[in-house]
Order: sequence, then C-alpha cells, then structure tokens
Amino acid sequence: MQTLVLSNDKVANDIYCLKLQKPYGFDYKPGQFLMIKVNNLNEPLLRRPFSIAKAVSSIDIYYKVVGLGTKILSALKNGEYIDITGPFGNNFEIKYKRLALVGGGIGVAPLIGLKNFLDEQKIESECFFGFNTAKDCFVDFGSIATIDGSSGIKGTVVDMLAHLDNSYHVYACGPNAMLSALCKLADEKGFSVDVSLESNMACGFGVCLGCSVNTIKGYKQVCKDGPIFNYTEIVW
Amino acid sequence: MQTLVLSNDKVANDIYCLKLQKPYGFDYKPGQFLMIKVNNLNEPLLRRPFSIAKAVSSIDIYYKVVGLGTKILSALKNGEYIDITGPFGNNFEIKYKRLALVGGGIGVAPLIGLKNFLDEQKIESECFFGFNTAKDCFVDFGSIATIDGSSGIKGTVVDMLAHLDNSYHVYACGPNAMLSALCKLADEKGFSVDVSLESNMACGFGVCLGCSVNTIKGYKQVCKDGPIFNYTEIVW
Amino acid sequence: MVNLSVKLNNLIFKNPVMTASGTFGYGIEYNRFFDIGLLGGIIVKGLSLNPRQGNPPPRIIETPCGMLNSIGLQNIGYNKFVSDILPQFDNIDTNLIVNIYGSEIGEFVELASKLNNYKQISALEVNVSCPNVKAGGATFGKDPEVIFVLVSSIKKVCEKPIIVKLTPNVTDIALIAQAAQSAKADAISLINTITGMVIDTKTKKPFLGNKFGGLSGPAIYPVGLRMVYETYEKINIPIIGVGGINSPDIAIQYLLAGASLIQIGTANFVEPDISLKIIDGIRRYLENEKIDDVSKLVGLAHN
Amino acid sequence: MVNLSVKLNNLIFKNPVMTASGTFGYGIEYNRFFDIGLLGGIIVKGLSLNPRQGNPPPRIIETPCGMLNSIGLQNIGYNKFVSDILPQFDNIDTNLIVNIYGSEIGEFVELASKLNNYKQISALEVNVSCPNVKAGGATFGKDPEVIFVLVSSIKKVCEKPIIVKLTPNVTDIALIAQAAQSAKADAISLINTITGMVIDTKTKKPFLGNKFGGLSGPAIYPVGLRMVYETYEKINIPIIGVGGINSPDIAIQYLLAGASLIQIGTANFVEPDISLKIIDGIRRYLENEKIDDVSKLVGLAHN
Ligand SMILES: Cc1cc2nc3c(=O)[nH]c(=O)nc-3n(C[C@H](O)[C@H](O)[C@H](O)COP(=O)(O)OP(=O)(O)OC[C@H]3O[C@@H](n4cnc5c(N)ncnc54)[C@H](O)[C@@H]3O)c2cc1C
Ligand SMILES: Cc1cc2nc3c(=O)[nH]c(=O)nc-3n(C[C@H](O)[C@H](O)[C@H](O)COP(=O)(O)OP(=O)(O)OC[C@H]3O[C@@H](n4cnc5c(N)ncnc54)[C@H](O)[C@@H]3O)c2cc1C
Ligand SMILES: Cc1cc2nc3c(=O)[nH]c(=O)nc-3n(C[C@H](O)[C@H](O)[C@H](O)COP(=O)(O)O)c2cc1C
Ligand SMILES: Cc1cc2nc3c(=O)[nH]c(=O)nc-3n(C[C@H](O)[C@H](O)[C@H](O)COP(=O)(O)O)c2cc1C
Ligand code: FES
Ligand code: FES
Repeated sequence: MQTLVLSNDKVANDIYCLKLQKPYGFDYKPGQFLMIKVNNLNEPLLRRPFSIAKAVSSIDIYYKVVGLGTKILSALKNGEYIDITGPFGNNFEIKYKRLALVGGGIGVAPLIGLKNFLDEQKIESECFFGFNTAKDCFVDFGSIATIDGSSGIKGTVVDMLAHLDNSYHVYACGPNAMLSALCKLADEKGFSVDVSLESNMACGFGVCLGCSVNTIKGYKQVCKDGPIFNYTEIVW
Repeated sequence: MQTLVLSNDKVANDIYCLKLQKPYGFDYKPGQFLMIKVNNLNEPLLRRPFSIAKAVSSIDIYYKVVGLGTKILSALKNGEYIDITGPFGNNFEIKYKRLALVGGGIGVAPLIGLKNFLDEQKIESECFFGFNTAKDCFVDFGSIATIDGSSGIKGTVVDMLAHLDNSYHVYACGPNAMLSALCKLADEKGFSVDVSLESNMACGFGVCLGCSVNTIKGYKQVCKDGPIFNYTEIVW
Repeated sequence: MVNLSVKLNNLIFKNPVMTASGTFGYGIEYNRFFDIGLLGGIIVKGLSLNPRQGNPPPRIIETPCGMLNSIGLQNIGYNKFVSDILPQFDNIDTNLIVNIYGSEIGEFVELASKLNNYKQISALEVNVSCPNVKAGGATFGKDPEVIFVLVSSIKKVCEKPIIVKLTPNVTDIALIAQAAQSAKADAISLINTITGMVIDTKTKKPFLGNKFGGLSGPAIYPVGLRMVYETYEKINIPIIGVGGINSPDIAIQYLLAGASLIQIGTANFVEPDISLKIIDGIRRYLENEKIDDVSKLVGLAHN
Repeated sequence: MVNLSVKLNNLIFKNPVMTASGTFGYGIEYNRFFDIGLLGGIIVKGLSLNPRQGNPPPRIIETPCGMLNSIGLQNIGYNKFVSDILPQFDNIDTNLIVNIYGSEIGEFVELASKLNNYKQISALEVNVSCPNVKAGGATFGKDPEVIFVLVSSIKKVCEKPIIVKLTPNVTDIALIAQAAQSAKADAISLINTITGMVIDTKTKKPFLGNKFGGLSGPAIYPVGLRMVYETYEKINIPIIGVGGINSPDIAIQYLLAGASLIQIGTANFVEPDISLKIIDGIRRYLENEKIDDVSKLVGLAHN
C-alpha cells in the first residue's frame, strides 16, 4: 500500500524516525512489524521488516542505517510515498506479573509501542534501555545505561536488572550479546523472558519459509510464529 | 566524476534541462556526448549517453523521459551529485558550404551546442526544428514546424527544406522517420548530410564494441567513430 | 474483448498467469491481499510424502536484483495437506496444482497415485529440479534417462495432467525436456532456480546454512526466457514459463518465446498482488496490439 | 604492510585484480582514466587469427542488474594486434594476457604458437566459452574430451602459461575444469557469460541481432561464485574468478571461495577506475582482518 511520508528525521547517531500517514482502519498490536519497499526499483529487491514503534496519530518507525535499504530509506522526504505491507507477526502477550521492558540499541524500537500500550491500559512497567553512547539514545523515558557512561549509568542494560526476580516478566529486544547475557541472568534469577527476534525475510507473512529459527519444537517462522518467542523455546 | 547538479527543470512535455557544474578544464566539441550514471545502484546498471547541448557557464543537457534511467534523472534536485564520464565521440565538422541545422524532437539537443559554436565563430547557419506540438518545443530560435500546427508552420521539419540545394550542408539529428525523409530529399537535391546517430551503449569510449552500426565499410562504433556520420556511409 | 483463457489438455485456465511453487504458500495466505480465484492457477509449495523440516537457517539472502533461497522443501507432508489444506479449495474457482517432490522414484510415484484421488487437484507439477536437497532431486533433473523413467512411472498411476519442472543447471535443457515429452509429460515448466552462493566476508563462511541456494528474481529472467525459447523449438507439448517475471512486459516476453502459461515466483513476496497487475497488463497489451486471443502470442518471436 | 602479490607459475601479479577480456579493449584505452600499470594484469579482447566483423547490431541490452552482449568476438586479428598493439606494451609494467579464440582446434593452436614469440605477452587465456559464435567456441567448452585435446595441443606449441576460460552453461563445470587440468592447463578462469535473451515486445522479435547474448554483471555473481567454490574442491591448479565483481566485498567473496586472482568485467564500463578501488578495498580488508598476505584468503570459505 502506497503510504505518505509525513516526516523522516534523524533522531540519534545513524537512527531515524519515519512517520507515515496511518491508513484508514489501520490497526496493530505491539510487537508487530511492517514490510517496507524502500524504492520502486529491483534493487534492493525485497521489502525490509521494521517494527511498528507506535501507531497513534501516525505510524512511527525507528530505524538504524545499516545497509543499502536503510540508507535509501534515510533519503526519503516528507511528501513522498513508500509502499508498505502488514502489520505482520504475533505480538507481546501481557503477562500478569511485574513487567520489565529491556532494549538494546535499535532493539528499543518495538518496546516503545509496548510501553505506550501498557500505559494506555494503565498497566505498570519498568523500562531499561542500553546504548553504546548518549549519541545513540533515541528515547526520553526509562532507565538508561551507556557503555561509555555518557548518559545514565555506565555499563550494559543488563547491569541494571539485578533486582529482577521470578515475580518479573521481561520483554526484550536487542543485539545477540545482550540477549544471551539477559537469558543467563533469567536462568539465575528465575524471571521469564519474551524476546523479539530478527531474521532475513522475503515475504513477512509465512509463505517463503525463509525466516526460520531453530526452536525446541523444530524450525519456526520468525515472521509468523514470531517475531516474539519465549526465550526458552529458542535453540540459541 | 561526481558533478554537482545546478538545476534540473522541466522545459517542455517530458523534456528536462539538466545543468551541471562545469568541472575545471572541461572542454568539448559540438556533437560530443557524456555518459551519465543516474544513481548509485546496480539498477539501472549502465550509464546513459546524452549529447552536450552547451558547455559555456555550465554543462547543459536536454533530455526526454523515455524509460527508467531518464525517469530517475528527472527526479534529481539541485545540490545533488551525479557521476559523469566523457566527453566522448567525434564532433560536427565545419564544412565550407551553406549550413543548415535540422533537428526533430529531442534530436534538437546536440544542435543547440553546434549553433552556439557557429555563432561564436561568426559562421552563418539556418536552423529548422520540428516537433509534434508546441508543447514539445524547447528551443527559442530557428524555424519551427509542428505536426499539429500549434507552433510555426504545420508539417514536418523536412517540409521547410525545399530551398536546400547542393550548395548546402546539413547537420541532422532526430527520429529515424525524419532522417530517412531528409536523406531522400538530400538524394534529390544534392545537399550533403551529417547525422548524429543513437545506439544502446555500455562504455561510451570504444571498448565494449556494443554500439555498432552497419556502414559501407563494415561495422563502426557509434561512440567512437561517431556519433556523427555522413549519411552516405550508413547502411540504413 | 480479448480471450485470456488457455487450454491444457482438458483443463481450462481463465488466464495464463499462475503462481509458482514455494512462493505462494498454500495459496490461502494470499486471500488477505486479493481473491485468489482470479488467478489462472495456483501451484502450492513442494509437497512430499512425509513432512520435511527443511534446511538450517539462514535460508535467504538478497543478491543484485535477485535472491538466493535454501528452504530445502520444508513442507507439512501429504497427510496434513489433504486433511487441512485441500478442503479449503472446495470453493475456490481456480486450478490447484500440486508441486511434488520425492527423494527417490518410488516416493514420487506413491505420492502421485495418492493425490490422483482428490478432485480439488487439477494437475501435478513434478519437481525434479530442487537444488536444495541432498538426495534425488537435483540429480533426477539432470539425467534424461532418469527423467524418462520417473515421468513414465508417474503417468502410470496418475490420470491428472503431469507437468515436469526442470532445472536450468544443465548443459542442454531441451534434451531433458524431450525426455519428459517422450515419457508423455503433458507440459514442461521452465525454469527452477539457478544454483548460486554468497559468502559472508565477516565470518568468511558461506552465508546460507546450506551453503548453496537457488537464485530467483528479475536477475534470472533473461536465462529463463532463453531456455523457453530454445526448448520451444525442440518439443511440441506446452511450456510453462517461470523465472524473474515481475512485470507484464517480461510475462509477454515469455509468451512470445513460446510459453503457453507463465508463473510468478519471487515477485509475490515483493508485491503480493502482482499477478493481478500482470493479468491486467497482458490484457491491455493484447487490446493495444489488436490481438483477440492470448494464445496467438505464444511463440511469435520465432517467426 | 600486507602483501597483495600473487604468483602463478613464474608470473608475478602485483595484486590479484585483472581486467576481463572484452571489457577493457586493448587496455590502452583506459590510460585516459588511470595508470593501467597499477593492475595485476590486463586481459585483452578475444583475438582470432583473422580479423572478425562480429555480430549484427543491436549487440547489447540492459537487464535487471546485468547486461546481455552478443558482440561475437569482433577483433582486429593477429597481424594488426602484434603490429599495432603489442609495441605499446613495451613499457607498461603489468601482465598482458591475450584471450584467444579459434573456430577449430587448428586455429587455436596456430594462434598460440605465433603468440608464443612475443615477450610482451605473459600468458594466454583460451576462450572455449564464447556463446556468440556459431562454430566451435561454445561446443568446445561443454565437452571435456574436446577440452583435453585442445589444451594439450596448445600446450605443445606454447610455453607461456595457459589459462582456460570456461563457460558456465554446463551441468558440471568442475568436470570440464578437471579435463583442462589433466591436459596441463596452468589455471582456470571461471566464468564466462550465461546465455540469455531479451524479446522486444514492440516488435515481438528477439532484441539482439544475434537473438541470444551473454549475461554479465552483478546479477550473475552468485552463480560465478558457486562455480568457483565447487571447482576449487575438485582441482588443484589456480582458479581465476570472474563474474559480476563490482565491489571489494564481492571480489573478496571470490577469493574466499577459492579464486587466486580475479577479473573485473562489466563494471569497467560503469566505473572505468573500479579496479583500483577494488585493489584498495582488498588491501583495507586485509589490514582490518590483520591478514598479511592476500593468498591466505584463498579458499578460506571451505574450512
Ligand atoms: C521483525 C523485525 C523487526 C525489525 N525492526 C526493526 C526496527 O524497528 N528498526 C530497525 O532499524 N531495524 C529493524 N529490523 C532490522 C531491519 O529489518 C534491518 O536492519 C534491515 O532490513 C536492513 O536492511 P538494509 O538493506 O539496510 O541492510 P542490508 O544491506 O540488507 O544488510 C542487512 C544485514 O543483512 C546481512 N547481510 C546482507 N548481505 C550480507 C552478506 N553478503 N553477507 C553477510 N551478511 C549480509 C547483514 O547482517 C547485514 O547487517 C527488524 C527486523 C525484523 C526481522
Ligand atoms: C550519442 C547519444 C546521444 C544522445 N543524446 C541524447 C540527448 O541529448 N537527449 C536525450 O533525451 N536522449 C539522448 N540520447 C538517447 C538517450 O541516451 C536514451 O534516451 C536514454 O539512454 C534512455 O534511457 P532510459 O533508461 O530512460 O530508457 P531505457 O529504459 O533504457 O530505454 C531506452 C530505450 O531502450 C530500448 N529498450 C530498452 N529495453 C528494451 C526492451 N526490453 N525491448 C526493446 N527495447 C528496449 C528502447 O528503445 C527504449 O526506448 C542519446 C543517445 C546517444 C547514443
Ligand atoms: C523461497 C522459494 C521457494 C521455492 N520452493 C520451490 C518448491 O518447493 N518447488 C519448486 O518446484 N520450486 C520452488 N521454487 C522455485 C520457484 O517456483 C521458481 O521456479 C523460481 O523461483 C524462479 O521463478 P522467480 O524468479 O519468479 O522466483 C522456490 C523459489 C523460492 C524463491
Ligand atoms: C561486452 C563483453 C565482451 C566480452 N568479450 C569477451 C571475449 O572476447 N572473450 C572472453 O573470453 N570473454 C568475453 N567476455 C566475458 C567477460 O570477460 C566475463 O567473463 C563476463 O563478462 C563475466 O564477468 P562480468 O560479470 O564481470 O562482466 C565479454 C563480456 C562482455 C560484457
Ligand atoms: S519471511 Fe517469508 S516465511 Fe517468514
Ligand atoms: S559503447 Fe562501448 S564501444 Fe561504443
């Protein structure tokens, strides 16, 4: 669906916020994602998946420039159109536990929408976000950790989670190193964790079978069975 | 060579004028062309050839949107950069005869630079340009013919050439139908004709051997042996 | 009004546009985008007797104007297919074609004979060309004698039209097509993916879990088109063209080269309703060219 | 400092980057863009004993991320080459490799024996793979026995290293490479272009004057890379990788797959000085990876 670009601004180091006009009747659940065709050419050929960070007055996406597709995206100007499909994927399930949102780097993006949703539902939650440096940070809420200490506490986001115990449920998204440190802590402390995973994708809605992840029940599709999985399901 | 776009304006139906910053020391002869890479992607893969219409204060190119490459070109904004190679090709040779410049449609482009050059050299010449309708016309000098009569005389550009005789030499560029009508007239009236030809090109400077045209002396390369050929040389 | 319908044996296709195996799931998934009953046909993901897990991830990587996949024929298997999927096609008015795969001839034959019983199925497409499974598949597709035996054996147990889908990774594709024709295949699909690979320069290892993958997408259309053109001159059963089609122009090129029907593959991922746009584009081309029947385009480029 | 130089028999290449036959003219034309003496080697346009006219136009057409060419080995012929071109290489400090073509074995042999006398020539690349000439070429490249006879015959009359350039349009490229190795070829170049075609839907005819053309450019790199990888496991003479290379990353992928040297083809048209950028990119990659010799990359993806 051709969608109007309302704005596309740099919000941190290499990170942009893209706001799209919300199509009539558009609805999504926190954790879901869109597939975006960044131009009208055959290169890049495939759509790129991006979490919906928010869809209140506009559809908001936070993305990091890492390759060709995101580079092209970053040159989009308001008034132009891009083609989206979705929303696709499952969503963060609300657990009746104490809730913590844990994000690293651009992995914070899908948690923004979740936080928004929880606030709307008047469900309490704690937010912990980690970045390399203050310049990478693109959120204005939650507890912040930076590797170089330039904002919030000095260290990784996992360093802020010492108080979590088995009364907690964590929603996490971030680089693999962060996720594995987090899961190790979860094993120790007994809290449960849902993670949002990434994978190369071609379709985004379960037909190409390209986005498989190995789980204890065999291969599952990140785009359809996920992107959100309980971490104990995944064969890391 | 990365070159700054100074302007890129629509000047007629589907026709744009692209002005590029003239690189230091840039020199060309009327009839030569540039090869332009319209974006930084692998699609379109190859450069596209465009005649240099003028290179006085800037390099001026007139182009018609006919396919993917020219469509992408038409979206360029001033302040952006594009990559050019050239100038390539031979040039219009000045003959000591009465000179007529005959162009049809976008084929008028290379003749603009020739006219400019002749004026500078104080060499007299007559200009005859044909278009489908007034909306296609992008020149403000010369005698104009339009098929629908909306500007200048009603008819084809060749209809304006009845007075040419063997004292004339014609420089021509335009669609094949126009060129063959012109050459038929040349045979009748005895004037000589140099034409600027087109061909699909990969390199533009004689190494791919892809742009061959059949001549009475065998295949020649449009990019290197041309684009300007005497019409009697060509096996039409 | 132009006639877009195409006949293959007793089957009527309402238009020449089908969707390619492995790129359209089981069809139903696309109903969220458009009415799949508008298609000439739907070819479902390669089916095997038993469910298959497929290859280890990563399974896809983009390449210039193309993509590599090494899905490895992950599928739900015969039982689940006939119990869960087939009933959903009771009321869908298009040709359902089942792409089948076996790791040996016996498995192909058993599967074909079982599928023969289902009225929802219009035809079988025999995949002798998947490069992503170790045993069988790829070897089958490269040896004319094996093709002959395989197709003859399937024809004995299955009355439905048998379409044989060939691999492009061979020296002489027309030769293989001739073997299938001799074995009484009803049509030939050309082409499956071209084997390729990508290496990750960060890890210095092949990017795909299975090392090699199949190249598809617009990048390969000139190769598929050439193979259709070549094969058209050597056989007289219908050809179904597939490979890189993502615009009406390329679809029409395939028809002109000699394809009676065409399939859309990778393009379904990028633009889920691309097939409708291609059906529409073919119709408009015929109108502009004042040609009243799409079948009149087939093979015209040979004249 | 990293070592970029590569040895092949007695030849030293100052870096692994060469330019591919047919895409770099006779080399000299590129001096207007950069000092061609900086290249590892230059492979000139396919040469035949007698001058050749080539195929009728149109000869090129762009395709998604690629191009088709049907030049048909237009060239100035042996006499003009040795009189006009060779002397210009007296003072150019790079390896000049002559790509040769014949319409029958005798012609290859005669040409090779004549070229053997010229000190400016470092090696010969035998083109057994051009899809654009009717006689000889393409057939040669597909039959291991013919390859064996051809290469053995050339080796008898020419002391310079013989590189055999293979066509990708075969079922098993490693088999053909093995035949060349048995015949004492010194290296194998992989790949030439993949045969393809484009049809003009306006005229309803094949677009190229010769109908078919060879597909080159980034679109084909996954296929070339796979063939290098496959062949590397089957032979022990050096492989020269070519096909779609237009960035340091793809060049490095070829080295990791098993190529000792690489060639830049179509990319020379788009960016005349791309080879220098690729040499530089390989150097920087080695520095970042703390690898001191480019030869240490070769084949690493197999570990
Ligand atoms: C469900 C989901 C949600 C996501 N949400 C977000 C989000 O909200 N914000 C965000 O910024 N990102 C998000 N991503 C990630 C985002 O989709 C990717 O960053 C994006 O697709 C990159 O596209 P690109 O064209 O810029 O990079 P590409 O050039 O495609 O490269 C992307 C990655 O692909 C791999 N790759 C490509 N080619 C090669 C090669 N030759 N060898 C090895 N590796 C290669 C590399 O890992 C590379 O980093 C999400 C991903 C998923 C699956
Ligand atoms: C020396 C020279 C000078 C030129 N000067 C000018 C100039 O000053 N101004 C100007 O506007 N143009 C000029 N041209 C023409 C210009 O180069 C082309 O119009 C341009 O390259 C078109 O690029 P494109 O990507 O927009 O179109 P493309 O999409 O590349 O299509 C261009 C043409 O290619 C052919 N083509 C492409 N694909 C197919 C196919 N599948 N089947 C059949 N045909 C196909 C068609 O004829 C089509 O019209 C010149 C050409 C030459 C050789
Ligand atoms: C992800 C993916 C899965 C595929 N699975 C199958 C399959 O199961 N059986 C089969 O015969 N072909 C399969 N193919 C091949 C396609 O049906 C088609 O032949 C090929 O992709 C070329 O067409 P395209 O370029 O339009 O995609 C698959 C292709 C892709 C991209
Ligand atoms: C225009 C053109 C002409 C070519 N001529 C020759 C030739 O004369 N001899 C030869 O062996 N290969 C020839 N080739 C093949 C290239 O050398 C190379 O193998 C092929 O193009 C793949 O590499 P690329 O994708 O980098 O271009 C030619 C290729 C092109 C594009
Ligand atoms: S991206 Fe296609 S199945 Fe998940
Ligand atoms: S365009 Fe390459 S030789 Fe003319």
